[in-house]
Amino acid sequence: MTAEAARNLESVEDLEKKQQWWWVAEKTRSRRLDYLRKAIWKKGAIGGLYNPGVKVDLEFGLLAMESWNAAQVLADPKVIQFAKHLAHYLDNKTIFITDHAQLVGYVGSLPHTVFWDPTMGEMLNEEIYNDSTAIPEPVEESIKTVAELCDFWAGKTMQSEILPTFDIEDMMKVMSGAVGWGLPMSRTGYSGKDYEYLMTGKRAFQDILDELNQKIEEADYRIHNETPTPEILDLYDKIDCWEAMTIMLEAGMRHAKRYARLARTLAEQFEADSTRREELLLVAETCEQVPAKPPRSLQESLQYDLFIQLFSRTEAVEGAWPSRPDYYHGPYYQKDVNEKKRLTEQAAIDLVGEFLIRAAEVGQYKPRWTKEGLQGIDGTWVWTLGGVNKDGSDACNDLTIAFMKAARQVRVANPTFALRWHPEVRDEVMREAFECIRHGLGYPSIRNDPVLIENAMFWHGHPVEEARTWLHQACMSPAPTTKHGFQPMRMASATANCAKIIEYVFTRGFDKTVNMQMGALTDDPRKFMDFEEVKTAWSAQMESIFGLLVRVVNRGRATAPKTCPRPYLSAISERSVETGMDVCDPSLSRGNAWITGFTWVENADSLAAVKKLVFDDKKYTMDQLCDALEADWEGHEAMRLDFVNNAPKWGNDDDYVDDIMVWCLRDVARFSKEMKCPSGNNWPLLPENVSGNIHYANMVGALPNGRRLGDALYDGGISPGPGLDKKGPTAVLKSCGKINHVEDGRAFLLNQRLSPSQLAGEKGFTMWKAYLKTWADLGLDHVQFNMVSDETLRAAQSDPEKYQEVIVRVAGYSAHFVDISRKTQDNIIQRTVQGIG
Amino acid sequence: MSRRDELRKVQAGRLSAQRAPKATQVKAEKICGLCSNYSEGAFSGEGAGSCRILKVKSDISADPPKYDLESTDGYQTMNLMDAGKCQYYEKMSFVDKDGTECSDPRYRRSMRQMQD
Amino acid sequence: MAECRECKSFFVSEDSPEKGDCIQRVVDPRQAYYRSVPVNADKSASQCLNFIKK
Amino acid sequence: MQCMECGFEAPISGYRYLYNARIDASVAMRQCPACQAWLAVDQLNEKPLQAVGPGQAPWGKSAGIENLAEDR
Repeated sequence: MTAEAARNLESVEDLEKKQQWWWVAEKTRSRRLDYLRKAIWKKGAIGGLYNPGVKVDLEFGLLAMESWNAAQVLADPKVIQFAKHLAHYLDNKTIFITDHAQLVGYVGSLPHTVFWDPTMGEMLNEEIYNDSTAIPEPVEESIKTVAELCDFWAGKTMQSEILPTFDIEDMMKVMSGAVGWGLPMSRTGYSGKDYEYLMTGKRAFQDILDELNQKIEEADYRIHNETPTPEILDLYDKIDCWEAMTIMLEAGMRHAKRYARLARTLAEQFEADSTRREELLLVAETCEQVPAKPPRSLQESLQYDLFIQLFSRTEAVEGAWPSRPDYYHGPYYQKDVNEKKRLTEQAAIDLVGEFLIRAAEVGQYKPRWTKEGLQGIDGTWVWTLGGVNKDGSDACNDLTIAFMKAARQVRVANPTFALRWHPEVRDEVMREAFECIRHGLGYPSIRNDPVLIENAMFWHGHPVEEARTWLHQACMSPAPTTKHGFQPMRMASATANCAKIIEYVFTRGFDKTVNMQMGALTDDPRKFMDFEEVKTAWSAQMESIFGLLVRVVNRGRATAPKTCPRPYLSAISERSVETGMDVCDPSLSRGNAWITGFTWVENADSLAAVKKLVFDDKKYTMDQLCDALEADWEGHEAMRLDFVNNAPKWGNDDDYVDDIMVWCLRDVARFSKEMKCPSGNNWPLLPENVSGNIHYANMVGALPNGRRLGDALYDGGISPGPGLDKKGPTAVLKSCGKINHVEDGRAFLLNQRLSPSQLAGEKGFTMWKAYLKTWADLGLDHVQFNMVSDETLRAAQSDPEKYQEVIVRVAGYSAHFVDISRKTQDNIIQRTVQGIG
Repeated sequence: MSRRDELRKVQAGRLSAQRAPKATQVKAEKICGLCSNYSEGAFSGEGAGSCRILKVKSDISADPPKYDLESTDGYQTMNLMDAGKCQYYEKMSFVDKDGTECSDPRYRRSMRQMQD
Repeated sequence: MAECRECKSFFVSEDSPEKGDCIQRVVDPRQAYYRSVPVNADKSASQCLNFIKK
Repeated sequence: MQCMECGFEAPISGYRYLYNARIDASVAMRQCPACQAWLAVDQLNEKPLQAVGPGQAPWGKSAGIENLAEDR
């Protein structure tokens, strides 16, 4: 008997007892959902390579080359030319409708492809040429096409456009990849959306288009009828910008009509099954309505959202999906399910499940460093659930619950959820969240709404009503969804490999991985006489790294409207429609930048070890320590163990090291207020990791906390080092509680592993709630849980075929365990399993 | 050479690295990617990297090659750079072509052209 | 020489008789779907492996 | 140090360092350059402990008792 046949004989109850939730889901979801779930081509990479069968999409490049050549005879302004390229793509790309699908749209041409925009940058293009697995069949022919595209776009890409605008020293340091990620341009990163403008049912694309045309007419009238003065000079650029926006909206509406036409043709000419025919006609009707006109039903609302996201991903490579789906789609669920009873609850959950699937299948080709840093997923689609309304009342609704039920049915690793917890959240909602976690999804993460609203007001001056609209801009950072509050582009370059701060204290700023002088040339550590000198060098390196990243992103933000405009994103943003300025123009934004702090906690543990063993106990000299670190601890194993085991470690409620952690954060917070973004706002730190701790493992040298080059860095945020938090869960929370989660930084990620068997049943829920109460009382802003046993994870390592569906929480995201590298898997298994209660 | 000039050279090295290997398609017997002194770049995918021994003012494609061992920043080169004339070339005993693990610049050579 | 307009998979556009969609059924290892590509009616179909005369 | 899989002999530094089994123990994963096997190595005594295959984890359990770290 095959394993599948044997499983089919097992009852749902038996599978539940064995906590094999993935088989429970398969057995209990509808046939439609089951088909769609299994139809997904996973677009996350394992380490640096895509899954077998996933291929790079050449269609955009070829169509863009076609429209570029055609455009050369016209003298269009750059922004209009760009909009026309995108429109040409949307008009001519291949579209498809999967069997059983009720929601449609994909960023690439076919389900197994990852979208590639060769106009983005030469580095990415060369990487694709070098890729050993993702070149489509027939490979020889495709390689020639890739080479042709690389050659064609060389010198014409965004990268070529922006590089000369940066300071050469700063740009070379950033491009080394040792301390920050990627290039600071407004077409790679995370795009927030002005959902308050777009998703409240008041308007859709046609309404905006009408307004834009009126704006163009008025401006045109002014230019030709007013007395010429410098006042009208900026109208020329504005007209271009508005016109580009109209091109994008019209293209978006035409694109949806293509789906409507396909669905109708299939219904009328291909489909024999009457139920499916009805479904296809509804798809056609839906795509005739949205995005042109505001949605009228849950299906239309979800489809509208999907189109909005996909168009944005055609314009830019987006590594996140800021969304608050229960809040904005909730009224349609209420109308369809509760009031008009057009949909049963199960049908609505199926639709929501399909919405998750449509998001899960999105894939855009990412460079190797992103694939490694976001293993197993295409980007961090962390969707925000719950929270409060603008007036402070509970915003949870029936769709909040439906999303969590749907998540347990489809079990995708991306998108994931984060729940905005506040004291008024109903038990019913918390129970659903707990069930998701207990079923091993690793989500929702729990966010402390009151703390984060206060934090948003403290750091960025958001008015309280605006702050209350917040959603996750990426994994962790809250950003509002309002006209001036939303962030159009968070450039990932301000993502710091923070372990380099303490490393550079010992190398005087020289980076041995990329062989460059990266940090500040601080004093010779061998001559340090006291701990204060170590701290002084640490501050200097911190300022040097953060200063570098902030400088380039500030410059990128300031030049973005000219170098890489976003006509589509502008078209769906009130501030741009109103002003005719690109959405990324810093003058339109309140500004809510942050520095993501990868590999942060190593700093506190390393500093504490130096203080304790060198300056307090005087067991070793700085010379000895420098020698050991230079040798990567090779030949100094006993000393290394001393630095691990006989120095206090973060996460054990030990003031010795916790005070150092707080000092580090407050030193950064001081600098965060000195640095300003182009909108004039602060640059707070947000420690978290995704899987950057693995990506950077071979780039960060030996550290005084006892790690060697190659060892995984800690799993991130303010999570203690794996296995080093030995005093239990409350001690972890107490350490974290010493940080002021409002004023010491933007947000602080905390990973915790809990035991699935300990937390089984009603008792488990009660214990978990008690744990969360302590967490909330201590004022922490975030916590997320892995609840999959070591036994399951090891079994999945040895028999991956059997455990394809096991999901784990990596850092700010979840991934299928089989889709992450062995080293990342081991790093998760190494984490301490906390017993609570 | 001023620091800015040095960096311009580094940048030129990196950007030209994106053109040369594909254009030639002929892999030399001794290439930087097979040398134990080579470290793949942190971004790695585009095939660029740097040398642990040679510094920025070096040029191993010149005839005779120029060796700078004194400057601060390392010599920027690429996996497929012909290192036939470089006197510091030292053949690696172990090259890791597994692309599913995470980047280890000292060993990793996962690009398609290095797979054979 | 065969043109797309003569093919069973060609569905003429309501806006222009010179344009249309080529709609094909595809079954890949994970899912089955219909895909649609805009084509000109007079596009040569002589090299097309999927051409089926109406 | 001798590889228990293929008999290759070299000083410990001749084996490619991969990563630690856990930071607070003297056990690390290294790779034999001859046969590419992954070995768990006692760093202090420079001795291979076992070849590490899929699902095998030389570090045993995480902190705490019976895989659970209780409050103390």
